[in-house]
Amino acid sequence: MNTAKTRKFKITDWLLEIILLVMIILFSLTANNFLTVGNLFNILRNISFKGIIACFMTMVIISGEIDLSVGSTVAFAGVITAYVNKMLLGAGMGEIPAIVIGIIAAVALSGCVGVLMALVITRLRVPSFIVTMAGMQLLRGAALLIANGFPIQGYPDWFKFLGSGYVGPIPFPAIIFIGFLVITWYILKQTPFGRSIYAVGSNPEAAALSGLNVNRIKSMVFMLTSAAAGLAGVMVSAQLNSGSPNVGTSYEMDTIASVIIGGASLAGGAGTIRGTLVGCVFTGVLMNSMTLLGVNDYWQYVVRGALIVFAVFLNTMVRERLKEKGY
Amino acid sequence: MNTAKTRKFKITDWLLEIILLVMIILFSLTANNFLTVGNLFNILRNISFKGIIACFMTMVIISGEIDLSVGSTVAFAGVITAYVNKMLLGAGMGEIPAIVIGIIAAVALSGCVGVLMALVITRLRVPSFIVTMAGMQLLRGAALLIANGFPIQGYPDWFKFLGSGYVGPIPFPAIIFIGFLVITWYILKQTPFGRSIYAVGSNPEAAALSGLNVNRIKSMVFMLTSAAAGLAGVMVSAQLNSGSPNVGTSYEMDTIASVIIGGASLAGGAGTIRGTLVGCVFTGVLMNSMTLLGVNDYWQYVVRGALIVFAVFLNTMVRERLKEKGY
Amino acid sequence: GNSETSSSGKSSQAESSTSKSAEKSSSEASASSAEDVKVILGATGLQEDQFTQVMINGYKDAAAELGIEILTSNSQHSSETETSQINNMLEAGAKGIIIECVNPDSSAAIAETAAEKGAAVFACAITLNSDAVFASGVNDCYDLGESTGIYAKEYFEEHFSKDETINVALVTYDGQDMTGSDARITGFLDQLSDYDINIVARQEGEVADKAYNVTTDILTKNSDIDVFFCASENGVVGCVNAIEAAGNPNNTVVFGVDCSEQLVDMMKSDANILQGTTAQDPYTLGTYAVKTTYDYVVNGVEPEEKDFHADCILLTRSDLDKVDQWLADWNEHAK
Amino acid sequence: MSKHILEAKGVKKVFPGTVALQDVSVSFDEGKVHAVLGKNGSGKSTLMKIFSGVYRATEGEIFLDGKKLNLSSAESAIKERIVTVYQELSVIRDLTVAENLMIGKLPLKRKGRIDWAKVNQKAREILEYLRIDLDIKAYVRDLTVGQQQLVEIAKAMLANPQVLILDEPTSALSDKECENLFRVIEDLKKKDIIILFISHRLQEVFKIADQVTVLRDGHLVGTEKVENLDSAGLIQMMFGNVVHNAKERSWVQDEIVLEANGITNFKLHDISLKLKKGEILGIAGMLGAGRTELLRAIYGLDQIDKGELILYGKRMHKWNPSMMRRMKCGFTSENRKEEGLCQQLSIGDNLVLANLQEISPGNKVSSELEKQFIERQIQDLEIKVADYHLPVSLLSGGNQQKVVVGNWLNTKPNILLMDEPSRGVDVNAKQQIFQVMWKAASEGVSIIMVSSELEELLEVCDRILIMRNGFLVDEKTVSELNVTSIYSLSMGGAE
Ligand SMILES: Nc1ncnc2c1ncn2[C@@H]1O[C@H](COP(=O)(O)OP(=O)(O)OP(=O)(O)O)[C@@H](O)[C@H]1O
Ligand SMILES: Nc1ncnc2c1ncn2[C@@H]1O[C@H](COP(=O)(O)OP(=O)(O)OP(=O)(O)O)[C@@H](O)[C@H]1O
Ligand SMILES: [Mg+2]
Ligand SMILES: [Mg+2]
Repeated sequence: MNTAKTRKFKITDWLLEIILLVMIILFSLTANNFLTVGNLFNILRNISFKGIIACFMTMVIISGEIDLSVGSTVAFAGVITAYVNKMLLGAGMGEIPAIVIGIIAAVALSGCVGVLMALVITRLRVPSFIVTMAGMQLLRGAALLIANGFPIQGYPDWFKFLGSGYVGPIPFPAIIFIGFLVITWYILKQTPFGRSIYAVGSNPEAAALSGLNVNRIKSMVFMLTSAAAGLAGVMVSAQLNSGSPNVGTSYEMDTIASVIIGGASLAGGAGTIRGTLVGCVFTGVLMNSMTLLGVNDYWQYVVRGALIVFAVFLNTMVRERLKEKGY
Repeated sequence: MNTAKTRKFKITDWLLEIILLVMIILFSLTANNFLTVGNLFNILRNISFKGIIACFMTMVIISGEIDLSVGSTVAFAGVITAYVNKMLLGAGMGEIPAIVIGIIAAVALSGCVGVLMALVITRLRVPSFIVTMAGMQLLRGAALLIANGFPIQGYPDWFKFLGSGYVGPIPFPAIIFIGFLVITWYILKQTPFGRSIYAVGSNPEAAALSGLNVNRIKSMVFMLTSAAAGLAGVMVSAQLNSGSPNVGTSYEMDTIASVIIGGASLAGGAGTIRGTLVGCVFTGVLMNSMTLLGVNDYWQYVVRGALIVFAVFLNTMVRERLKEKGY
Repeated sequence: GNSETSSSGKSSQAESSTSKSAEKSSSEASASSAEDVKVILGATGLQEDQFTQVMINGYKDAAAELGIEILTSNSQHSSETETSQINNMLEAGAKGIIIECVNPDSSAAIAETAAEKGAAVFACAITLNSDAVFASGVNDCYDLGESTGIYAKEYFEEHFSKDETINVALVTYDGQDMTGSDARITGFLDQLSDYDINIVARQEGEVADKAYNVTTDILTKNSDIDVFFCASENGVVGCVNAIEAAGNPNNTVVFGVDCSEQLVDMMKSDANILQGTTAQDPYTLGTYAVKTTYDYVVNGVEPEEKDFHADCILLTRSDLDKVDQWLADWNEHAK
Repeated sequence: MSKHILEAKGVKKVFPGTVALQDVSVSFDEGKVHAVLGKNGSGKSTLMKIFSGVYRATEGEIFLDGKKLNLSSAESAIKERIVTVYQELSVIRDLTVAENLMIGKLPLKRKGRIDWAKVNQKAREILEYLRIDLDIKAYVRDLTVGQQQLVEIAKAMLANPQVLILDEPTSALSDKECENLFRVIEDLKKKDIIILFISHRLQEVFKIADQVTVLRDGHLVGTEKVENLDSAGLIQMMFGNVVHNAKERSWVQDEIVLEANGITNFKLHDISLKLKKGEILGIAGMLGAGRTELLRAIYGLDQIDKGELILYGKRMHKWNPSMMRRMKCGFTSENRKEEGLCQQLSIGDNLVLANLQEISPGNKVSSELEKQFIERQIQDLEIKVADYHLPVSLLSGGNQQKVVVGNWLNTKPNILLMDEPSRGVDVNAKQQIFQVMWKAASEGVSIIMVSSELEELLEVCDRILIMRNGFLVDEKTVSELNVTSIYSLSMGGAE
């Protein structure tokens, strides 16, 4: 796990990346403007919000759980930011403190919801599928109630930067995404906490017997994930210049899919940030190039579905075959 | 398992049913018209389509897999039925043969898709989450393409009966649902195939070592589930009097939730038809009474989410407590 | 001044139609007499967006005024959910059902079921192709597209010549509701037939965040897009923000359908991207629906207009007063 | 009629990175018990799995009665009536005992319906025949490891085998059950069945086997009649040379590090014990006596209804495993598959599972330290690994057991609770583990050890407690005991 660097290059270790590369080359040849710096950064920007969440979803899935609430958390956090901001502005507070407090409130509240869900999952032993599905409903309901169904306005103009600004040629959300990739990679590979997530997901009994506090580890993971989804929500609302209760639908499925394309298993114990990154890029490239190729919406469904299975198939099956042959 | 009859009544065995009963009593007291024969049959009718699918989803989940494609299969099958029917009518065929062929085509094609997905899952060893998610996309795309986005019409009038007819006071779909409950209950409890599903989900390696053909069993389960979803799709399209490519969204999540509320585990090996029935009724009653009580939409989300967690919590936690005390 | 005539004109029209029919009070379809039984109406809306919310506010205000109970629910673009919910309402004793239908054709079956069970069915906001409907009050999707299209034509006359090719991209909600989405687009494009329109992309953006991504992709594909047409408010929000974030090198402009506070801000913005949109008047539709249904059910009054078409409210950068007026009305009804 | 015979000719099996078997040609005939022996990782289980259709030989062929077998799955082997009890438990936890016994061949009534009466009757019969006392309607998940092992054995018997392969069937059994098993094996021998038997308990081999076949590092060393061998000769065949160090002395000090008073729960009745510093305390008892439950209760894994625990003189409140871990107390589970190891994770990861804090100064995992910890155990316990980055699931059973023990030795504990620490470990490795235990004791570590092998308890421990049916019935020093006296004490008979 920690020592890939010391070993030789193995084609089976890089299969998913190779598949992705082949796909990118194919699209470069067929889709106009695909292989431009602008478009590549564009893809990166498009995947950033889901990517941020996917980093933490990787942890959730490694720990053997699932989190369906992230999409609603995105909407919830956006609404909270906008609501708090508007309220504080209304109370005469300055632009900057109002929005900063809004962001903090949104991320903190999201994190708290994560902890609450984790408590129900670990203490009351309700399956995470049910708890986070309920969380999904609750948070969506809360967002709609707070916003009364309407997007909340009132951001200062510069706030957009968080969602759609650029630093040089690089989109700001992409920078955050890359930051989170590094952080979560570090956590999972280099810290005892990260290592325990694998153990907890692989065999909770063995982990508990080894003195790991399974409940605390799972709670941490859910809290971090919800907080990250909250942050993504803040950024989405900055991008759209309003806190809308309707955004974030399908985020849960999309992020879980990216994580699993990246080689994680819903059974827990397996998964890497590198894989998740590839999974995110894979889906991002697919979406982007379908549009660039002008593929009909309906065909997009079909092509996307087929390509995802195909890629995962290549990755699992071919890897095994190659391994047997000693590559 | 086979001998519940010989054992005494245990409160822990009936906890979920008791929770449901308490809920029904509460709603009877608060919601006008809740406890009328008409409304109870209405609830039964409302849950029938998803219920039919949930019976088979129970098998999928017991076998340790997941099927996200059922919602799209519902749309796909409806569109196929309507399309084939329209085509054959256009070619001068009689009303009855046209529609019968349409139904057969729809159910058979859905079953084939199930088999295909199962092949990819078992032979190519791609996780079912990914395969069926891709299936979901593919089938939705296919439905939209065939129908070109618009509902296909042209059913004879009597065909509605399949979706919204009544036999005496009992809705026709409810009869089919009850039929499927009995059949799947029988399969799971009384046939070697059913017991093998538990074995395969509980410990696939051990099942294989015991001489079970794990791949064949899983393929059967996926095929049956897809075919059942296809049949439900035919009935939904009869109910709507057209084959619409937009129906069936969220069926996958709703059915999985019912199955899990009923006590099944996503890890495989556990689950019962009785539990699934309770899960279906539970969600059906919740939806119905929210409307009857005139609860605001946004609050509905919140209440529904909270109640589901609460019920599952009671069921798992209280059961354990009671069991410890020897009930 | 224009705005006042359009929005208040219509509501007065609605009011007059109900009051007139109340006077007539012939009772042919009457199902019950008013006083002793509490009248319940049921209404289904499509989703949790602002449009439905304002329409529900219309329902509720009208119901409160009439002293009746109204049950509302949300079908989330799902025909079966709609069917279940209407069945629930019928069981709850609703004497009238107001449907903002998921689909004009596939919602017909449940409308007929409701009618068979003795409820009066009113199609609100979206036409429902069924004889079971006793009356409807809609903003026709084609009309909405047409209204924006007419303004777009004016804009084109100023900015483009007839022999130049104009690149147009469409942001739709085809997957959610092809019928409505397509009608809006056709309504829009039909007005521009004099021009050499080149459709460079047609992509789904039914939610704002997706519309944003789709727009950036489309802009990458063709940097020389002149015009975006977005078939819904969500599409406009995502699209305009994306164009603005990209710096809008080609001075692309956007036309839309539906309106909201955010779209008003966009029309006022110096970025000069959103040119015009056509607002509907869901509040008027909502009150009209409840009052008409009540009159029909309780007083047996046939509506004067079987197919009431609410006015399309064209809102553009060139008439910001009207925009402000609209927003004021909107905010009043939004609470 | 000629004798039934099972043969392997030139069998080679290559796993990525390992050659598990090399040019193995051997034949087993009917009416005999063939013991297959060799140290951990020598390829015994691999050879058995080739016979039972789980693996395909990379090279070479297998024959039954001269007919070439082309086995593609366990199913196909079962069709040839080659039936296997695998080393790693493969019961189905979510089914009942009766269903486990008959899954894959459930008898039918008309209409494809299971004939439950017949199922139950057959299950009862076979359990009676094997003298196993189990509720056939109990769920297997509620059984102890030993009971699960019995279910597997019964299941194999029910399959009407032509070839019966038993891969360490006794490793989780205590003497009484072993006796029963041997009695049945003697019975089967008369029925022209080919029986293959793997065990690391040499006394069993001498008791039951007629012929031994020895593997070493994937090569066939040879086949020999049991009469022609003594224990030294056998060990010579398996290992070459073995150093057998007897325990030199006892390191018990006066200080009491652990004291349990009146521990009572669903299984245990008022158990009290004291553990001294440097002491190795053995617990003996029959299957189901509650030994595992006692260790679990002390370690905070099972709830207790009454009783107290005092560690280093401090009374514990609501203790749990992570607290115990912080108090430098360790626990090795008897069930390595379910509780001991994270199967997907690498060997290395499993060796530092309980040590994540120690290898992470400043909360960052130091790969340097990690490597040290891992390599020390691999060396001390002679774990046979090609590369410790490989998943632990690829190790042979005995080597997995060493990883379980190594994980805890790495924590430098003060107290170790060891449940069947030598389960499935070969004679040589057992010595290594004992050496390590003694060394630890000499450094002041206290150990409670549960073992079903009485000789082993006598060899390793200072003092032995005897449990019966959830009660602590006796306590003796090693010098007061011998194998027969422990046996009769745990059975409840007089000495
Ligand atoms: N699936 C596998 N993949 C890779 N290597 C394997 C696999 N199975 C076994 N091995 C290796 O093959 C060798 C032989 O293992 P095997 O399980 O046959 O040993 P064994 O003689 O049964 O040992 P024990 O007495 O410990 O059970 C070991 O080095 C083991 O690590
Ligand atoms: N969680 C539980 N709930 C109820 N009964 C249990 C539970 N776990 C074990 N038992 C029962 O307790 C009894 C004692 O099992 P225990 O594991 O203590 O035996 P043991 O002496 O350790 O034997 P083994 O050699 O099998 O490990 C068994 O009959 C088992 O069925
Ligand atoms: Mg072995
Ligand atoms: Mg034990």
